[in-house]
Amino acid sequence: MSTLQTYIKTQRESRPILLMTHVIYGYPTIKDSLEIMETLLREGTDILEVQFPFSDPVADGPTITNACHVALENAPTLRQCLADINALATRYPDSKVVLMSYLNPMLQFGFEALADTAAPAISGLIIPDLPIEQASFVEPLKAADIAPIWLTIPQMDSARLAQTLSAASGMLYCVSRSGVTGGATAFDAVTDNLDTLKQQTSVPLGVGFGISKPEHITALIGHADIAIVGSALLNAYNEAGLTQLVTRFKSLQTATR
Amino acid sequence: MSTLQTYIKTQRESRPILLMTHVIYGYPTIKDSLEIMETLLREGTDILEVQFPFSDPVADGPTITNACHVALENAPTLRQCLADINALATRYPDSKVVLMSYLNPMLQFGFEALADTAAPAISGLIIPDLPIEQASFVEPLKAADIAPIWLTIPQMDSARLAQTLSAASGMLYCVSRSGVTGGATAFDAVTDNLDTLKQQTSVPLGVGFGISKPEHITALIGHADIAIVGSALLNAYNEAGLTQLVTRFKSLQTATR
Amino acid sequence: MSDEGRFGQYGGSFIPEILFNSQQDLLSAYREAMADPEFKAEMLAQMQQYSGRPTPLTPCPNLSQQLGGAQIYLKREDLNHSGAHKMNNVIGQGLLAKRMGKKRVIAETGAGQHGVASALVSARLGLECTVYMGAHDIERQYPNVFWMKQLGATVVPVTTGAATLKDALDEAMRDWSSSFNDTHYLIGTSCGCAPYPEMVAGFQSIIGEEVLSQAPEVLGRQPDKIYACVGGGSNACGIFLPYKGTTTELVGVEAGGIGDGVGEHAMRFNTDQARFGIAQGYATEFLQDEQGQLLPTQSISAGLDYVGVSPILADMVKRNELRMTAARDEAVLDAFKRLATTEGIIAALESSHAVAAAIAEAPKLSRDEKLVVNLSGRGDKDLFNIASALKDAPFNDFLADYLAREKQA
Amino acid sequence: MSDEGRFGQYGGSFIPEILFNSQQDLLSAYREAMADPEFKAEMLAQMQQYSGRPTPLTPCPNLSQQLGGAQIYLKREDLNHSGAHKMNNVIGQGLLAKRMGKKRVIAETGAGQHGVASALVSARLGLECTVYMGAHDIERQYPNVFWMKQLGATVVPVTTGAATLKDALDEAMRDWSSSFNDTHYLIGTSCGCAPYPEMVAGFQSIIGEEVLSQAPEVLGRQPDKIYACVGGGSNACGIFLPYKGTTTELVGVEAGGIGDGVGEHAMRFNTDQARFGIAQGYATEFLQDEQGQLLPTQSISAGLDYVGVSPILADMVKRNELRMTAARDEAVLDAFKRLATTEGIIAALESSHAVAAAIAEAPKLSRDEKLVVNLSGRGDKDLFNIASALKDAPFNDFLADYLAREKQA
Ligand SMILES: Cc1ncc(COP(=O)(O)O)c(C=O)c1O
Ligand SMILES: Cc1ncc(COP(=O)(O)O)c(C=O)c1O
Repeated sequence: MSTLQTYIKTQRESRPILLMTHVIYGYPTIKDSLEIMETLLREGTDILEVQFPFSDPVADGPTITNACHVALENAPTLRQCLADINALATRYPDSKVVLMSYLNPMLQFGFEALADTAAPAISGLIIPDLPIEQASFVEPLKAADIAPIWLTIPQMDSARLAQTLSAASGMLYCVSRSGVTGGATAFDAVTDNLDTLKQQTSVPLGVGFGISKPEHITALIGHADIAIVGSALLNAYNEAGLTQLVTRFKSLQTATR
Repeated sequence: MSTLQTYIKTQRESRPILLMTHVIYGYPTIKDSLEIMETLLREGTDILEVQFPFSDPVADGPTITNACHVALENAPTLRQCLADINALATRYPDSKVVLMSYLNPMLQFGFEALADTAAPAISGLIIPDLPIEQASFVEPLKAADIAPIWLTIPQMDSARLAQTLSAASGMLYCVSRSGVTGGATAFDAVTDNLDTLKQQTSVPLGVGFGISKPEHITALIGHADIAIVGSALLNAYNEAGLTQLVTRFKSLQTATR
Repeated sequence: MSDEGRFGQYGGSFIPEILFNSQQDLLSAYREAMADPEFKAEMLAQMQQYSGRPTPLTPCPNLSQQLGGAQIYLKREDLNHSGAHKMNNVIGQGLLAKRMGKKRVIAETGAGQHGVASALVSARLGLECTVYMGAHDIERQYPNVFWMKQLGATVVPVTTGAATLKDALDEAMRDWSSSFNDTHYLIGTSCGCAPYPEMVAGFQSIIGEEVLSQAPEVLGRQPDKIYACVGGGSNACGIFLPYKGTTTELVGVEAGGIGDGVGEHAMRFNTDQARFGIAQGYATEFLQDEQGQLLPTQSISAGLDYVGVSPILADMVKRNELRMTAARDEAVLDAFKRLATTEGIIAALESSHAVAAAIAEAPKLSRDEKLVVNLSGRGDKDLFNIASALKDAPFNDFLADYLAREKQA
Repeated sequence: MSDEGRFGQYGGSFIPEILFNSQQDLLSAYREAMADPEFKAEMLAQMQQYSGRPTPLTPCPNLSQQLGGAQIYLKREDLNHSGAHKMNNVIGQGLLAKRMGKKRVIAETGAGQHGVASALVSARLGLECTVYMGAHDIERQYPNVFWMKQLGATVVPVTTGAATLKDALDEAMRDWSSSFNDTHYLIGTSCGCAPYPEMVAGFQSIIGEEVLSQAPEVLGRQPDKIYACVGGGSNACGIFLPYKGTTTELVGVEAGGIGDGVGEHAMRFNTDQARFGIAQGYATEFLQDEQGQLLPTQSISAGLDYVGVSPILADMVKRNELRMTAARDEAVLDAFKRLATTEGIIAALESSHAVAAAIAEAPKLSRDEKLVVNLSGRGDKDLFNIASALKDAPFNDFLADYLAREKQA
């Protein structure tokens, strides 16, 4: 079992659900983004999802897309990003960090190099434009105990779902609805689907897309293992900076205790 | 023989060449144009050519065309034009007046009506867009002793020339070169052509297009019967008014004495 | 046409004597060329290889269904090279000019469509090209002037009169009076002295001939009615003439402008402001005042904004072979929008007159009836006019921004 | 294409999981449609009746003679309805969308050509149409936006990133991620996830198929070389693919822009700024920095200003089936002017790249050789760009006068 999966299973023994929070490396500056990450780790986020920005983030909505473009003006490099995360992660051993990006920046860096550089700070990798057929791309990560985090969607046909589940380790990223990040979601409709999924796999289920209130998280308890919060925290930060982000984080966190 | 032709023949007995001068009815105003006409008659122009303006004077160059458009803004009517000429002509019985216009204004007025109204003040009519084949249009004028003045050009083929000469009465309007009114002409080249023409007809020859200096007229003596001056006087008028027109007229007139 | 180029009481040749020889040369050259299978073959080859003929006949199922009456089809002259039927004529006359050994052509143009077409074909055939265009028209239609310049043509602004098409025509004729030795006057519509009306109509007749042969396949039979807008009348002659004497009703559509008053429209029929006249080289129905002065005209489409009309059409009207109607600016804009949104075709404002008439009449006809509308040109050229008519504010912002950038550069 | 939509190492499908089902539906719908003779017949009928195909093959005797080398012929895609080859593709995909029961299409557009083509075909087929366009592109290419609006399409400004084509593409994909149930994503070039590259190239192959059948008559035989400009690569695929495996040399022409520096051009070949990458749904040669971020591009022609390229072409280059070259802005303007003045054809600036390459190479070839250049579109649309590039002062005066009149009205 991957370190990530073990971590989630262990945490879940004492907690109804975990919280995974999303930060964009380099937004609004590299320094600021590291400060946001550290704050979230300090406040006890279970899993920190660091997005390495890409120029063409097709699976992201306007908030994250715009932030990525701002981040890119600070010329982030993946090497420095990994080094920065490494420095940070060692200071917060109680949390886990997963990397999220698009295929091309990873490809250009090389998955072998990524395996070498990202471990042990990084324990999982999300690439929304990498389909399951192309799983061989992330093969090199296994040896470094970096779990590829595959996405599932409600409408997935059974063969494809089976293929995804058999490749899954660490956690699954269950997309709650169609569309990109940042919109609203009807959570009730989601839970049925999660329950079916839970019967088919022991890999922990993370649910993303549209979680912005404690009620959303409460609704997921018993159905999912991890609530993933992305745009909501970014919006809070954009509205009134780090303080607002912390307030929002804390209010979400109470729903996970 | 038409009155016009008789007049020319008679005058020519004592003069090497006659002068025909051109005025646009209504330019710059109707009153002014009548004043110009009267001045020229008083100064002894042999033939006064009055152009009734038409909106689309395709045979005229820029100076006359522009003047016609100005004249049209004064809303001239052919009926009034003929009445005005009539009033004027009776006071200057030593000169002859010919009318020049385009086909359409004449057509709309009607050639029967024209015959009734124009005689006896008008003794000739020039219509540059009426081809010889269409001579029947001007048939009604004959009875009123208004001579249709046909145009000849240097390149006219013999059959067409013969047709024109046989229809001619009053005078012929010999176009000295290609192009429209108002440009420059090489007069030497013209005289040969006039001499050939003279051998074929007893109808007096008028030469137009490009006469602006006494030398031009002198060069025509012995070859033509009438020197026709159009744009040159108009230009003089446009430069410095009636005085300048009179000066220009007088200098041209000396060449005809 | 009679030997003198007469069509009933209309047509003929009323030009300054100086042009007589050139006109006669042209007449015989045209007759010779049309009797020469090689000339015709070359003309067809250019029409095909250069201009993309045949143009299709497009069914308009959505528009027809929406109107709930007759079935509408479009003859797509907008797909010609240069975007209008004007190309057919300039190919014909351009080749004729070369055959006559001319080195240069002159053309008059109103909105600039015929000017651009003339400049195109002159470049193609290696002829010099001078285009006369009213100074006023140049100001308003500069994009076409720009293209003419790019094509190597000389554009001469005409400042006489109202400085529009009629004056440009006069000025071109003046040029021709002194340049006929090496110059062909390439008239853009089936007006002017003989043989122009017949010749232009002849070159344009490819339109109707194609419809004749396409209709059985596309419509299942020949159309009940054919609509064409009428400026000078060349696209109308082109599609109508091959249908003369058939049972197909022919309908010409004039520019109704903004009203029926003097100077508010360009209708040469169904108004007492027009009557028989002779000017600009030929006899036809002219809009004119009591003195026989030609009247100003007005239309949302520059190409229909003309004071005379083809003598061929005037004669057909007299003989009841052709029905004339008109469409006002407002109905024209509606038709433009309707065709765009229902069939995805951006028609020239000229052509939109014909569409407007079909839209007005189709609902009263049965679903079995079939109408062909001659879509004489495309509407891209009308960008400025349409944006202005629709008061499109972002377009003005775009222009202002463009100008600001240009000033900086 | 392999089953996965691979062309060698290029192509494939790298899209968010949420789009997987729609992509699979599209794939099978496309395969089914192409196996259905009725679909193909309807497609050909629209291409003919609506868009005016076949487009001609035009000999360029003057240009060829002036260059003194190979004989040049043009495949006239500019004569398509909408003025470019883009129409072939939107007809195909539009009909496919209807067949799949979709009510709406979305499209991305750069200069707006594909947007207009999509809006046209949507109006024609009764589909709703939303076009994503970079806010920056909208500002600079507003006339096309104006036409899209007239056609009833909704134009959505994209403000993310550089607010140009690449970003519009991303945004369209985002829309599709939530709208796929009733919406077809109508990609405008042979890029993107499978089956788009194959599908668009397939719909465009009518171009090369026509050349194959026209060449014997017009050229006397098949051409020695074919030139096509390469933006996304659809017009190039369209004319090249039917010639794969023949002795005809295929030459792609990229936008050389103003220089070889980063961001100064849009060359995805013959530069070390481009290499294998995977983005926007597919694998190809992308202009990218060391971090794998896609690079900005630049070209006088908006249609070639794209960071990726058809995987089909990338693979052909790898296999030496296709030679890639480039033309810089300056040479492109020269080629534009030369074609206009020698042959009377106003080419799109995109297409002028292909013309520029042929002009550069023809003089070195013998008079017996024959080149076909794919004239992908017409240049009317480039009025503002060309007037700006040529610093035509009267055009600016015209605009200023127009604006002054509008303000008064
Ligand atoms: C598209 C279009 N249609 C029609 C016309 C009117 O001319 P005609 O009546 O000769 O066909 C014009 C003239 O410019 C035109 O551009
Ligand atoms: C006329 C024209 N040619 C070429 C292109 C480039 O596209 P592609 O490479 O897909 O043919 C465009 C794109 O807008 C275009 O408008």
